[in-house]
Amino acid sequence: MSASPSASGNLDYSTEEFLAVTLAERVLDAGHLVVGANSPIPASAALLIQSQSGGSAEVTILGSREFMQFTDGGKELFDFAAQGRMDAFFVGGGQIDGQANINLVGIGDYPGSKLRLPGSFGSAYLYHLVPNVVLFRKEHSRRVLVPKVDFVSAPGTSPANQYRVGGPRWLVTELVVMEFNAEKARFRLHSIHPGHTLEEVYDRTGFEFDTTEQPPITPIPSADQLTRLRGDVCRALAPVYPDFCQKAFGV
Amino acid sequence: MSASPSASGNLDYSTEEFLAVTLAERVLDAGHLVVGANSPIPASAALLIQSQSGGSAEVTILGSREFMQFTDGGKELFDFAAQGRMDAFFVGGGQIDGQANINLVGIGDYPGSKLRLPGSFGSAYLYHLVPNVVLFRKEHSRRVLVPKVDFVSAPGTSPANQYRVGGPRWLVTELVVMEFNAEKARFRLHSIHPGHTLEEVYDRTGFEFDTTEQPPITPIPSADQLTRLRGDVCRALAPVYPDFCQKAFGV
Amino acid sequence: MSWQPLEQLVAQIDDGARVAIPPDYSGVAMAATFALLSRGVRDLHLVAVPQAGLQADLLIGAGCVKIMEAAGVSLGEIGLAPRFREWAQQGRLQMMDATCPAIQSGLQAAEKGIPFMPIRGILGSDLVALRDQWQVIDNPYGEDDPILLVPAIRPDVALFHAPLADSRGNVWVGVRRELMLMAHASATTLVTVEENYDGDLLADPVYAAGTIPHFYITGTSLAPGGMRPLGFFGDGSVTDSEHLIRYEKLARSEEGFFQYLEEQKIQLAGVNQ
Amino acid sequence: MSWQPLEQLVAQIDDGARVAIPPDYSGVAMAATFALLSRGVRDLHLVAVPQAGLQADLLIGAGCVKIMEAAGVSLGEIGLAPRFREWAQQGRLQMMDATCPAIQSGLQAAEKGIPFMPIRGILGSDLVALRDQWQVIDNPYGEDDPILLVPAIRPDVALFHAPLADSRGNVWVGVRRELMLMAHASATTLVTVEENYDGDLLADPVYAAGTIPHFYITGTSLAPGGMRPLGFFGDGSVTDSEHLIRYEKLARSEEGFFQYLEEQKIQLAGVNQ
Repeated sequence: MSASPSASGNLDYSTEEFLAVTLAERVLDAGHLVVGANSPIPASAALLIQSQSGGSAEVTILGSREFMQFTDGGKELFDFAAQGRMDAFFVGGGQIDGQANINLVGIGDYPGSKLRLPGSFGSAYLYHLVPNVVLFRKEHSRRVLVPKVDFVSAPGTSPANQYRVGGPRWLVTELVVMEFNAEKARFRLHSIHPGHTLEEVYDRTGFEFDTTEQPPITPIPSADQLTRLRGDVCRALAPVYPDFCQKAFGV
Repeated sequence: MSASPSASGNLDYSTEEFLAVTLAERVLDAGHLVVGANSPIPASAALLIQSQSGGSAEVTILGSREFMQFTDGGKELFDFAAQGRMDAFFVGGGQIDGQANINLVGIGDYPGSKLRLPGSFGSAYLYHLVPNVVLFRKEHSRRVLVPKVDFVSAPGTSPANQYRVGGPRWLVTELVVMEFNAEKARFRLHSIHPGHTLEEVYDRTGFEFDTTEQPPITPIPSADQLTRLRGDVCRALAPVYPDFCQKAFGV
Repeated sequence: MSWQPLEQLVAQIDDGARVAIPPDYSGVAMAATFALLSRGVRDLHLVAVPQAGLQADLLIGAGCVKIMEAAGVSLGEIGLAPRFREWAQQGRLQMMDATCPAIQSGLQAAEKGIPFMPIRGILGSDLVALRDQWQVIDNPYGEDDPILLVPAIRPDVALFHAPLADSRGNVWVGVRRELMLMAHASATTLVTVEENYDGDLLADPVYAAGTIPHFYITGTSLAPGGMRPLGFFGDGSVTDSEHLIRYEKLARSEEGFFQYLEEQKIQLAGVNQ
Repeated sequence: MSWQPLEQLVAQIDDGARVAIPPDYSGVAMAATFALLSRGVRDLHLVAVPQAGLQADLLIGAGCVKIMEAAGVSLGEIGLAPRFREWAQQGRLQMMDATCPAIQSGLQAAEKGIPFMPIRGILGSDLVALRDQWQVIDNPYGEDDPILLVPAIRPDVALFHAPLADSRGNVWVGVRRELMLMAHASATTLVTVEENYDGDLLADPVYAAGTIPHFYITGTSLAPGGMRPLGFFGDGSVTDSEHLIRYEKLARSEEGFFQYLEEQKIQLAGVNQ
């Protein structure tokens, strides 16, 4: 994509920049964004929002020194979310299914999994409590996007009587943006990234989803967004992810 | 008592010193003693134990700066007790009854009390969780030591099925030491302070208690105890209670 | 966030607000309290964390308090809190009598976003019957093992005085972490501050350990001496005992209480007497 | 209390002990772990607070671990934890899969001496069915409102590496208060320490704010660099990525894992292979 993005004007941008901007568009109004460890692209998105907000948006990046402003130990992040202070959170998933269930525990039957993954971390909790959870998994394949996850680390929806103030709203991959409809418990294709087709999306998605016949194309980064990414965001992120910054922002 | 204690040898001591020693004898084996705010005599007792232990006994004095070693806020004291780390605690009571129920809330019918007292503070909790709670009320009168308290801030005993790892063990007043028998839910007269009689105790106590016909006399302070009180204890306590130290220890 | 004048700070405390206040040894915002008295705030629900003293007594005596939730109200070694005592005895105050750890646990439940917290002890105290919202259940992890539940306490406002804050609104409280708990549990946190910290409290790992991050703080006002006449852990100052002894004496009567206020040059707006 | 040699420190960890360990970013006692490996400790129940990495993988690979309680085990950006992965896949490890806040709440319940703690979220996760001790009750403060309870987690030992301790055994952990929670919740707390603090950490109000008082601490050993090859919040050092990359590669096979141990000059006592 970085060579000649099909829908671009004169702008040249990297895949990482495109995805960061696409993620950022999902969380425009968030006052406090939290990014998990080892997640440079979501971190870039969060810092882009912070830059666009003139600094008023707060960003917490787990595992970083610079963007970790908690002072009450490991529990604070979760208490903070339960207090309703966390607006947006990015999370991945070894498997994601069409009901937005996510699996971070293992592929195959538990416990003798075919592939044991690290574990659910905070997902089982934050998935219920953060109003805008954005699923981000770069790989778009039938291996990842499955009809039914082998293990539910965190459920996409809950019965009406269960206390739930948050949940998945968006899924962003290297191919698409999907919006999750909790009432229908289904994803709807929101846009396809430049250079890809609906057929390709069907081909590489293991679950059913709603779509129009001609879904929109995901907007490409604006000049302003690229300037911020290569300036503010890169400066902020370089101490945390030096290698990533060089690759993503070319600086 | 300070002029010529009836059972004394050549030792001269103040009432405060006598009571501090008498309290200390109740908590000889405590590894960590906790004293409430505004309680200089129990504080002296705790620091005497610390001095006798060669410094290994820990003393926490609520409301002091010097003897407050907690670092996790107001809740820590209570968590600490529930963890089983607090061995002994001194507590008073507006009323104390023969079942060792204590009342720190008010005299008369709640809420329109005849005399509203400050409140239960931590007593309702610590009374259940600290193995050796020592009741200390200097005034020994039928006004304080009543047949039945008007309000139970904390109960002396609990039904067998209730979780209870602590409770009142001793009552010390200006007149006596009583030991509490939780199974019988009754006090037993342990000793009478020098110069007082069993008749006087009956006369001034509002509840029934067990006793032998000739209860022992409470031992007076030893020379070593007085040296420690006027040395180690006084030095430690002077910053917290300067007026008290001058009065009690004459230094 | 940035510094704001004291009047602006206390203007954020509405009539009827549930306000969490610290004990006398932990940074009481007295200057803010005097400002509240002057404003004539009404119908406060004070939550003492877990006990209160002069601050509560003043607000009660001036008719600002409807509900008093506390494990204890007194002037410490000075004696009973005279206005509290009289109002309580006359039934003019809705008392929510508690015990210290029940208030701490209620705030921790709010901090954790859970509806209740179990707590040991307390059973058999008359407090249990008084407090409708305290429930006894059978411990699901035991057998025939009753245990008390206390509901979350979610104050509208936490109000206290702290030693240091920086211009981002980070507030240093050191070991006085009940202040941090109050901030986590409350919807709004208003802080008067002894001294400006020139720099970022969170950037220094030693100061950071005792700092409430700015995103819990609604407003800060620079108010040196804002705890007087009470003592302060921040500068090691002790309570002005003579002041409190005089207060205790005067405030035994309503007339004396208003004489005290006059002496302190506190003008009450619309006293509800 | 006073300083003790590392061997004496780890000698207090019995076979079968339930040992709480911090995440990789929060002071992992690697030197103590190497000593445990050499001693050939067995049947540990590791409680990751709330996740683990190299430390757990080494202990698992050497056959020291019977039960693994964690919200996640991985080498972070380096990749999956290879020995954990293989042992889990082969069913050789009793897994107690959790989610981060459930472990924090379990430790807080132990800290508070209560049998359980309610926690929001999690319902609908397959974790709930896996964990016998997790119970769903109807919120007594709601209506038709199911809520999860998790039982207290009371480790026998908390083991970690801290930046500073003084000769009384006070341990400074700064903002890394999960270490303080571990100490409060555990019967025994063993700490390797980067540097001696000359003085009393509790006497300085700024240091005190980040200090675990000595009466929670069972033993301290001076072990500069005792977190290597992991990074450390105390001195700002970062993980030796090359070391971990090599480990990850070698430890994909059992043979490679033992080759790694040999390279690190770790002699295993009585390997249970």
